[in-house]
Amino acid sequence: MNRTGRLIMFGISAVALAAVLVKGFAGLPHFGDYTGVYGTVINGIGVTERHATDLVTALNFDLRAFDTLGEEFILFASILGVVLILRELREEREHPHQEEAEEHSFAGASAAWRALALGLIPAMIVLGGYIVLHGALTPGGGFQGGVILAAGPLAVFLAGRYLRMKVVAPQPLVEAGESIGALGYALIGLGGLIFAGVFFKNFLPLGTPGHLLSAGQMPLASIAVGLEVSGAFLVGWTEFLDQAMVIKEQG
Amino acid sequence: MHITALPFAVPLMAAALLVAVRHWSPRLVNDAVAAGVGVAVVAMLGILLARSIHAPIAYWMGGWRPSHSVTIGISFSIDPIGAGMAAFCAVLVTSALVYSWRYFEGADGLFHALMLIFMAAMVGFCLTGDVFNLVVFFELMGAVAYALTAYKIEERGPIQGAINFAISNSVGAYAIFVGIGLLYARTGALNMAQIGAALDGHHADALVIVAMALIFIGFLTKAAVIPVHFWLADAHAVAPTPVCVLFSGVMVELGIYAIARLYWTVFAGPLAAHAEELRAILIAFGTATALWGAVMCFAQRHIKRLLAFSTISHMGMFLCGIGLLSAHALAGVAVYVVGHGLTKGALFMLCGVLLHRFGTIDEQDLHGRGRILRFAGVLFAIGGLLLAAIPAVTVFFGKSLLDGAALEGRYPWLPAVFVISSMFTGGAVLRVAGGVFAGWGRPWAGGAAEQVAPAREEYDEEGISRDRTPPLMIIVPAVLLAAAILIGLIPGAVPGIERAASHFHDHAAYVGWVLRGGRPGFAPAATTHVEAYDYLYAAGATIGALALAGLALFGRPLRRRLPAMLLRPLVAAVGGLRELHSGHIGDYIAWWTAGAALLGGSSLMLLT
Amino acid sequence: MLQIAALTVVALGGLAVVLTGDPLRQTMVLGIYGLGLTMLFFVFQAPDVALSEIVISTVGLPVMILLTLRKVRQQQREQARGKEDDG
Amino acid sequence: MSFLPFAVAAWLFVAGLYGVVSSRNLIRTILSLTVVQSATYVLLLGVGYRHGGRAPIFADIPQVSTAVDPVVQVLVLVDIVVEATVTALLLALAVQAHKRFGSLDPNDLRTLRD
Repeated sequence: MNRTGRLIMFGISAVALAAVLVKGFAGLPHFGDYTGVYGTVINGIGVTERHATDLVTALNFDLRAFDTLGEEFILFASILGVVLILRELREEREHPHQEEAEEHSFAGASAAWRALALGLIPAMIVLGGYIVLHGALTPGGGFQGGVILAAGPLAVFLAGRYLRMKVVAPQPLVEAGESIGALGYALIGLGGLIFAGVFFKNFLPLGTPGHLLSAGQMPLASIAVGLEVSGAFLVGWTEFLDQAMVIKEQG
Repeated sequence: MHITALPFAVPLMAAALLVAVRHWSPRLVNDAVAAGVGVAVVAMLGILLARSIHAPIAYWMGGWRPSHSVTIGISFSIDPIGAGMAAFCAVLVTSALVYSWRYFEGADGLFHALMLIFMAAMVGFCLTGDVFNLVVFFELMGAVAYALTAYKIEERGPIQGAINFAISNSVGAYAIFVGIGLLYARTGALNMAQIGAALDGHHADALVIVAMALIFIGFLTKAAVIPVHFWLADAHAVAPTPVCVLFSGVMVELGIYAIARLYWTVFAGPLAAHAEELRAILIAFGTATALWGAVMCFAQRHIKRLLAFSTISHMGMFLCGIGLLSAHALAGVAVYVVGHGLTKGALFMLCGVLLHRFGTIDEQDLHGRGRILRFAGVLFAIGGLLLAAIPAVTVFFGKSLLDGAALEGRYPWLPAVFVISSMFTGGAVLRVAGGVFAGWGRPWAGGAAEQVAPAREEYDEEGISRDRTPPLMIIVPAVLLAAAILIGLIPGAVPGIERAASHFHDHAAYVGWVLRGGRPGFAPAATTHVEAYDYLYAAGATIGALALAGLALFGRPLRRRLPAMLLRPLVAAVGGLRELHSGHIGDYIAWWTAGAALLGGSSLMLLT
Repeated sequence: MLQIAALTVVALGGLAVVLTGDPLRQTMVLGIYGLGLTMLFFVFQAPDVALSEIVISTVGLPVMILLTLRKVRQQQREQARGKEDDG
Repeated sequence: MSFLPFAVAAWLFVAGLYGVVSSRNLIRTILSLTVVQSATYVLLLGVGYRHGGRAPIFADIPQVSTAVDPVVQVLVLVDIVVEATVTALLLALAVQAHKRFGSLDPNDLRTLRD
């Protein structure tokens, strides 16, 4: 179909789909008067049974931990897909133009900019670590903290030294870290099966709510997911950086 | 120590391990680990299947049992149909891994890890009892499938096929997310049994119907039903052969399985009053798909695309079977899915042999060159006959159950649709067998000229010696075809599936054994026997298929004498139909919106 | 009141993302749209979700999109240079 | 006000689809796909909201105070991860598409057609 035919057909069916959606949404309870029962039950037992104060992370890592296992492996498989799709072929050579990649200068990349970027790195590592570790207590968790942790080495690239970033986060090591994180999370589930009889059942002491080492397996799961997510995003970014900065088509 | 969660967890952990050591592990280790894990999963699922036949298993993850009838955790609700489907997925993945033992440049471990994650996703999809978990595995399957489709990045086709596949299925997944949001708002539950129990008392209002329409259009996108099927032919034509085996063999069928599971656990209660209208809607979509797929199948010259359209046609038949909303039809679909999956998997593997030996999959290029692969040719012809449902084969038993259920369900014309689509799809495969492997008649001049380019492998990655086909690439399809023939003949198999289907069909018992546990009281299942007219339909389909193949190969003089007045509108119609498959992702999503609006609108109008 | 404001910002932001023509400008608009979504999640009392949305839509995706655009522009320059040599 | 979030969700869903259908550049298609997905966030969070409810974090507030539904937030969290990963995969495909086809316009992706 040519473009106009496509837009006409889409126009008609979009209006019809919008009407169907609105008719369906009309049956929803009014915004704000939540009649659900699942949420209230969770709010009730979350702190008492698992000593976790951030119930979203409690749900994420313990009550519905099986969803998170699927979610982690969606991230893991997608990053494997990115590596598979952007892998180099025989006709492409990775020849970093030593001078270009080393000191590529952004518009206005001055020494001040580089100092600021390098200054950011420790702050990001500490913030990411905090969010990962305090997943079960305050908002945040393995995933959010993991991305911030991955942003640390990325700041090295912002500071203008891409090749130095590859030293800080070498590809095979990061990839191994990512898969160990994913494996770690699955092993927590297996640990539940071995020690507590049921897959993903909590087998660690609960500790007192509000303390760092509380809520049983949640801190451990948070660390595993944080490791995997930071590894995954680093691998993903490095793949795209390789394509943009380094790989040149031979032909 | 319950092994219920292991068939899902073990492949994931093996995949993570494979990637962790992929830079240092030799090729043979990857192959051995992947195939070993596959066999282990098949064994575990066999045990689960045996246990679930004895009594269905409700396994609550994390030990979170439902407390005062509110489900907190996620459950694996395993009944014989679910466990059987999961075992079937594992068998196909293992056979695909064994088939690609040395044939495949494994991209150092990535391919094997993705295949293991693919198996885990499909096994989880079949066993889970939680509707959100279903979508998570739907996305996991999707993510792995997009990456595997674009495996041969040095050619143009795989990139376009993967993009169309990814965008179409993602939009479908978002529709399911919206549907789940609506169901959660109404029932406050995510477990299928609890949603069903909450909806049972009430009449289906607009919200439930729109939620059903959105969830069904999402799964119909995965099951490649008209008008959201366009992505399938592109993805199948370019994916590497072991991956095609899984796409056509079982991944597409999981869409139909999900619709059946959701209807009988969630929507059977509220929609009981309007079952008749829902039956009409589903059968309308199914018949259109069966006929559209069959006609397109016969008009292809790219053999993998031909098999892809044959899968679409069979998806239409399966949807008609589910649409009949009866236990017998469900049993027929279950048997038919097993027979079709094995046959289609074997046919794709034989395509892999052709592609590996000659570097092209275009029917006209290969005309007569397949003679040296005599055994593969015989297998291909057997596959074609199996698709045409010759009597006393698994596919035949499935079709006879379907025909019986169609007559019961006051749809007497439905068996005719089944016969036509089997005739066309079987005929097309037999035409390829005759033309390519035996060199009969003239090369098939049909099909679009633009199709030749993607059929030829532009870039020879492996560069390994192409004059000898590794033996495994012939043995595995032979084993699959033998299984496709024998499963129907095993005495206890088909009646067992019928009993399992009637248990699957029983809504109240499902809610009972999932939420409250304990042994369900199932109604006794009446098993049918094959009637005379089943043989009639099967014979008709087979003879028709052979006639069509003969007409295509030898019928050039006969075609010239046909009155031009009859032939021109037919050719124009097929041409117009083919024009719609434009490969442009904007078209596909426009058709998707039209399909969603059509299903939503018709359900709203008919079911309230 | 705050919810109405956040919802209108998100609705207009979505339209702006869809209507912007040039991919580079669209990436910027997507970043702003991500901020709008973060505000909406914050107003809907969902801090975890707001945190992950802001992390993804300001750091996660734009890095990849901008690098893709840079690679695409590089290839266009090479193709143009390739045509000049042949032409 | 009681229907606005759901109206915005339907609006984003259809606007995103328009972006996908009408785009002439693969990257615009991918970004419009994220708009379609954000419709599910708005709907899910709108469903789980409770008037006067607080965030389900009981670090500092007593546990009995009314809180918003945490389950919906977990669903949106998983949704956001899915969006990030599928977009990364599609961007990688877009890079390869430009390398193989020389352009990002879906009209030029013409190898597979019937």
